[in-house]
Amino acid sequence: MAVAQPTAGAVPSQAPSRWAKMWKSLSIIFESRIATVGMVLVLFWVILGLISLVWTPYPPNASEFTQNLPPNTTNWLGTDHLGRDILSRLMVGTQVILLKTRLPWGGLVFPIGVAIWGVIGSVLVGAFLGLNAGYRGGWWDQVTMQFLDALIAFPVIVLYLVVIAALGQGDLVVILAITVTGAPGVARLVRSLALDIKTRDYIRAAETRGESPWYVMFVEILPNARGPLIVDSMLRVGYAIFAIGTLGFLGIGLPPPDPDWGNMVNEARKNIFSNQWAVVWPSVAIASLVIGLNLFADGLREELTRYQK
Amino acid sequence: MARFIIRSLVSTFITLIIVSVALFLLLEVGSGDITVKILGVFSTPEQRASYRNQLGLDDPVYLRYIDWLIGNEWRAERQVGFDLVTAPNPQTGEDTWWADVDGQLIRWSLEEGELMKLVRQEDGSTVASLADAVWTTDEGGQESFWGVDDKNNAVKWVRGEGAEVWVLTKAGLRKEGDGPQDYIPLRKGLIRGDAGKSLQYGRPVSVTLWPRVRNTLVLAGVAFLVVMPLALIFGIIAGINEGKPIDRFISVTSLGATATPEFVTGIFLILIFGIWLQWLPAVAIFTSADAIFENPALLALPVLTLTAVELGYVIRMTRASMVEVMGSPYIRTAILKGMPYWRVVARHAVRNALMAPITIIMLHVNWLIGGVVVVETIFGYPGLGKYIFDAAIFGDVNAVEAAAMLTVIIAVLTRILGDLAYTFLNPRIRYA
Amino acid sequence: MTRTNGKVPGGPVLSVEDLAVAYKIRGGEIEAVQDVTFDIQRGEAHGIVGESGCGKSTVTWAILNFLGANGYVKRGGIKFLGQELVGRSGEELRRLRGDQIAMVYQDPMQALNPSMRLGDQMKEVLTVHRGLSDKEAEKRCISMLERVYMPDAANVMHRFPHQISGGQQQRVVIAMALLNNPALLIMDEPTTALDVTVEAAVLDLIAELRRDFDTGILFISHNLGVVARVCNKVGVMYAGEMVEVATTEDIYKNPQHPYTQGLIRCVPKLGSDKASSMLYPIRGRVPPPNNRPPGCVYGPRCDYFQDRCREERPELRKLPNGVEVRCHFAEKIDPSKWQPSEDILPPKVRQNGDKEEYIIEVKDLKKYYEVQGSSLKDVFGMSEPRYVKAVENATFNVPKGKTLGIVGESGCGKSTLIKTIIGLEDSTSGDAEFLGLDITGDLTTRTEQLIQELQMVFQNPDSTMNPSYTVGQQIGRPMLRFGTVPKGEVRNEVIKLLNLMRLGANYYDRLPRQLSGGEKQRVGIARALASRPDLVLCDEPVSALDVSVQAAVLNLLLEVQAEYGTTMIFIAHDLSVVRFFSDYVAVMYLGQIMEIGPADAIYALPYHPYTEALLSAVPIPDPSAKQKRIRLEGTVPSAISPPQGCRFNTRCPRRQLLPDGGKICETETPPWQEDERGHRIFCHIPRETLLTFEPVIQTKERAV
Amino acid sequence: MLVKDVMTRHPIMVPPEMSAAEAQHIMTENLVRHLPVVGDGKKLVGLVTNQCFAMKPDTMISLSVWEITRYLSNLKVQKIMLSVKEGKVYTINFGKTVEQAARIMTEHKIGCLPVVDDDGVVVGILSEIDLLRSLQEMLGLPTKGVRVTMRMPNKKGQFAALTGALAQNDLGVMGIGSFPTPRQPGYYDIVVKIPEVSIEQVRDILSQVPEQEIVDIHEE
Repeated sequence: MAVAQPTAGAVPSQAPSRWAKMWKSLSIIFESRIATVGMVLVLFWVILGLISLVWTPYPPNASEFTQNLPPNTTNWLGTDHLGRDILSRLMVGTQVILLKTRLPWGGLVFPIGVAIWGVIGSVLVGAFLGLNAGYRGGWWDQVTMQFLDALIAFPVIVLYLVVIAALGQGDLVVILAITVTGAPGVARLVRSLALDIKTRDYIRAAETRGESPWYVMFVEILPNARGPLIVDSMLRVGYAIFAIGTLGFLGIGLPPPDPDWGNMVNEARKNIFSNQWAVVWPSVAIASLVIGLNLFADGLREELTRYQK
Repeated sequence: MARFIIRSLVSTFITLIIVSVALFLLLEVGSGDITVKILGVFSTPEQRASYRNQLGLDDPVYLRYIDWLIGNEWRAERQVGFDLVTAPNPQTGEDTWWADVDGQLIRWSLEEGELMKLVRQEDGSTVASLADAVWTTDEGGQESFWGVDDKNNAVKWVRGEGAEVWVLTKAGLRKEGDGPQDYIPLRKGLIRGDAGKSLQYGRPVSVTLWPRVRNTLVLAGVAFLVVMPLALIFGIIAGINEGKPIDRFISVTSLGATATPEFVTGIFLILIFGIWLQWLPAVAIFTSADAIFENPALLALPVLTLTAVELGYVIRMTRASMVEVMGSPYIRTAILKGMPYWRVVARHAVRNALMAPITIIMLHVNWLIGGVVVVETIFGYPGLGKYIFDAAIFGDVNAVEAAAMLTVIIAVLTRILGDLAYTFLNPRIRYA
Repeated sequence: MTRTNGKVPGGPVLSVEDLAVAYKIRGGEIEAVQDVTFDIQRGEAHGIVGESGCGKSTVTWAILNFLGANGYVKRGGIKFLGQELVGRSGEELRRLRGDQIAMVYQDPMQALNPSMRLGDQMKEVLTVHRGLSDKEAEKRCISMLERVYMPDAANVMHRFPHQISGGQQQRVVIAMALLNNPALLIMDEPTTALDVTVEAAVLDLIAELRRDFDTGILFISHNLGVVARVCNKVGVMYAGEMVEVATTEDIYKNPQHPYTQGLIRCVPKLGSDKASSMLYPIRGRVPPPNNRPPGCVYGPRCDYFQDRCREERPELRKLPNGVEVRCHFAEKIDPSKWQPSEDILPPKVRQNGDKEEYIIEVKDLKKYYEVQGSSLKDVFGMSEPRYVKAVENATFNVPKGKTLGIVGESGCGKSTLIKTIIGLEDSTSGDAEFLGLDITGDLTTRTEQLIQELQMVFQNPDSTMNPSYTVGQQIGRPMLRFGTVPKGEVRNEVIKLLNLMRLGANYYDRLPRQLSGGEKQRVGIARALASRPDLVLCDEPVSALDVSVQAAVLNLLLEVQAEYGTTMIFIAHDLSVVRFFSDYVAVMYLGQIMEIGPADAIYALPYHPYTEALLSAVPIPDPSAKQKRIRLEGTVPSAISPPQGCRFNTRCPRRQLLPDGGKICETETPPWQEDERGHRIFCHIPRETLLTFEPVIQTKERAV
Repeated sequence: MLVKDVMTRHPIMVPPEMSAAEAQHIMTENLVRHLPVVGDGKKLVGLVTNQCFAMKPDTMISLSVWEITRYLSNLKVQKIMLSVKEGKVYTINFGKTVEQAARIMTEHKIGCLPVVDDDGVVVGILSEIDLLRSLQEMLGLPTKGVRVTMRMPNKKGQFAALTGALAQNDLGVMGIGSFPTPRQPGYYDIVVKIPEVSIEQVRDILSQVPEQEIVDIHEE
């Protein structure tokens, strides 16, 4: 193979445009029916949430209607026990989860929802711990893993309860709770990936160049862990929504005034004999969003591993 | 193998220590002044201070942690000078503390400046008499006496200087004279089964906790028994039919089941079986802690809810593992050796395929406990989960600590079980 | 009982005719194998050689009808003992598999069930197919294990796969395959995962069993030497087609197809060196199955390419001399008149003067690792610390601009040695100096300057490059880091290096996944050269590459050395490659250098007994060569408690030459026997005695 | 010479469920005249020979042309084979001698013997052809040399005299056979194949052997 010039046509000579590249990497999603269904479910709620930022059928917190109405032409999904429009409340409920975070200082609002910030937090913390444990090994590994083991030993809900009992309710507290509960899992994942990647020759090459451990960890290892990490993060957003819903249902989730799906279920549950619709809709909302994210992540993972083969 | 097990045990031990410290700090220190919770927001600072003294909250944190974990009668014994022992209260059966003076169980009380000696009789009653001259004099000339009072504290009385203390009785706070100067609230510590008094119920945590634990074990046990065989069977079926319609169906269904929060599943089950079909009671009323034994039908919906969530999870684990094993070279070898398909699956694949799920399932137990909290709350089931939740909401520090520690211990023990099972199943470790 | 090639009563054991196997993929299908035809007679070993991805394994899976969910036999037939296999029911096939057709796999560790005892895995072949009782099956298995020379056979039955060595695992797999006396044995690279001395023993065993059982063997391998040793007929596959089928003699002595000729020119002969001979790589690369050229698949890489080759696909046809070949012009091609085409430039080999200036000097270097035991005592740290003595008293010097080759089997410490030199590990004791600077410490103790001067080329092309960054970024990184090149000129400099590696500037923005194995390895070399090092350590840089690519990369390394005067330390397990590439060679065994000296001295008398055994184990791609047969007994001892005295004494076949059966070897460390050229042998046997041995390999051209 | 050295290993075998037509096809295509029929684990259950395909005349007469076709296409190997159960197949163990095998074959006038191991598993087949090939090899056929037949009285020491004469002249033997001289009792003919030597040389040497005569000598 002394002539390495590739034969014409074997490799496209001009680089494809950025959009074409992006489209190509996105198209992998549509290869999987499962991932497509998942994405549609998620997008449905994201769009609904975006719409609710500018418009809802009725104000979400106003008791303007007869109580416990079944679905009808004015209130498409019916009303709750206080006569509020369920559709409007559902729509606004998306915001806190996916689109905005309310800061405790003077009603400030920050973009991107609690669930996503929580996952970002746990990925940051987890990746840091996992990389150090996996790459450095030895004492770093022992101590980190011991600490994480202890954290994992806590039942998640107990951890939430403890954090919330100690710090009170609030969007930031929920983010913190999600971070704390999610970080050990991310750290374990990143550690195992790092343990694998660090045996590769290109890591040896970086070491023989005398690169610092931080460079090796964050520049050489981390980018190669991104595939599984992205899939895992997607699953984690699902679990975070799951957890927020559960906390809301237990009455210790996101604080008012914005409607919270879990809390909606909890309140409607008390009137379950008179009005089943009010309990069905928010339940369906949470389940569909979480399932959507799971399907999406699952399909994506399947396609990614098939791609590797 | 010995190395592996010992490692796992040592690691577990360290884990438990870390957890207990973290839990203690978070709750005792993080949740602020618990006397406010007990005495109410209208109590005066003076009352709270007195009460803090009685609870021993003024001690340094490390001392309180040790008291909480392993008890403190050894510390009190040094002051009192006698062995301190417990004996049951004939009425309630709860343990009470006594000083063992030459075989006699004795407590003391200070009444109008005079130290009285209360000697415990065989039947549990006490006979009061004037105590002997036991005051000791320190350098400052102050005469004091360390003894056990009738509220299970080791206390220090100072002669002639009865302190004014606020005592919490059923009727409320009452001011008493002749009180002790210093308190060591006697306890055996968590590892000896004494988690202190529940602030919510006023009774020892251990007494209120055990029936709840039992109920939860029944719930989780039944769910476990239902889940495991079903999940393994479905997981294996899906795994050996990878990509076929039956696999798609099992996979997507189980994904849906795990991804749906327990409270949603629970609500739907109530709607379907309780309200629309009316086969089962929609809202279970547990009249007593023993209700589940009297009416097992009450168990159906909680078990079903837990099962739905766990089933999906275990199926997915088993399936993934099975798929991996079925694609491995040694399965290829077995097939190309001409082994019948069922034999390949049963003898070659299943054992290897179960190794991974068993450890993961065991790690998953604390997730299960999370589910238990929700399920018990939905159905009002008197179990450990609801206990923790109620205690956390009330701020019942002792109860939360004990219950949380218990869940952690359960989680950790199951993990060790998982490790052992893995060690047993995997000859590479067993014969390393 | 020799039989002619005509129709034999009873017919062939296996007859594959015009086989085409296709895999369904998204939006179509790929024909992995096209029109493959060959026969295997009773007791015949039929080899199939070819580079990776040419469809060798697919043929075996097709025979066993184990093509996975998306593969199927598209055309043609496979007859086993006269009966068609394609289209048989699953149950019929199951009865044949393991009974009349058995298989041996590449990686025995993977092929055995890790959680079942070896005995159970063997016995079920008999209990299922024959319905034997467990006891009877056990007896048969033990005798079969003894038949394949498994030490302590009865005991092995109760062990798990991980408890025996790789060579023993392969013996178990072979024994398992032979239990039912199959008519056909398929072996897919059965010795590729094994060390050369173990490989030699397993190949001996295969040859012996073939004679005794009269079993037809289909032997798949990429290694021409291995095939030459085992097979009497060979088929050469290229891009899914059988391009030549002939007797082993004919294939090696008189190859007809240009591809076969090219393959043979790619492989260094044992004993040839870079000064006296050359390797000629085949240009281009194997086309992927979905992008095969029309006409002759080999056309684009062929030196005799003509218009007819583009238009008309050649058929496999039989020449008068009995060789079957798929080439239009087979009769007209005379390999002896072959001239390398102009684009294959022979590398310049620099002949340095006699000025011997050492760039690196190592003396008594030791590397021990502490190990943790598994007993209770160890867990609590109460027992004596134990050490793996990975490298023991390594002493050598490398002159500037020269190459030191290090050979040895896996676990001999050669990798540890270069890891210590480059600073990935620190050394336990001893001296090591690079240009007068101390290099006994690890990288953290070294200056930037020093780090820059020592660089490394790695083994595995798939992991040598970071998949997340482009070629340009990765080659440019050392330049930026060491500041050897001003920032603005990095791109130009990288492109210069790429050109030196015979890669175009358009490779700058490519990602590793767009490159072939050989290209990745070149980029790896370019990256190592980017900081302008004086010493490059090469850790098996070509062992994972196909032979045609291997030749190109070796030539490239030679060229680099000529261009920059770089000194190299070159590790490999392939003795021919090391001989070809190195000026000096060190032979290592169990952490100890056994013999070191100028390359030609190592491969000629006198040998160290271990070198002698190694050389006699090397598979040579020349069926007419006579090779002395020396096989080592037992397995390599643990490096935790290596044998006292000479580390090789437990397995040394020449010990008996010493008085007292070599008692001295167990008690005293051997002396270094050195001659005037610096050839040192670490052995008690006097040099004079060693000189009296016969040469290991005798070919018509030269004796080694 | 044992059966296992002479037999053809890994013979083509067929299952009893195979159709007779396919079996016949296999036999013609692979030029074999006998097919061992095996069940699970290569256990012998029967033998198919060419005669098995010959239809009994009365069966043939009773069927119309169309029925014959159907009859034949449905015919299974197990229907036509010689069955082991019915004792119609003679077999031989692989450890027996060639003479024993030849004896069974001549005694029963059969052309082939399936060779089985101790469990009745088929390990090979022994046909007339195999025996004839072994005869060739016994007499050293494929190699070139001088083939000489010596007639000697049936007395002790005669064979030693022959081999001694050869050994003295540094000649080796690569094929040997002996049989009683036909129509001349008390004498034996011994055939010896000697490589790398000329006829004259052999004649010179062997004519010196007392009491023996060269019956036939030629180069092969």
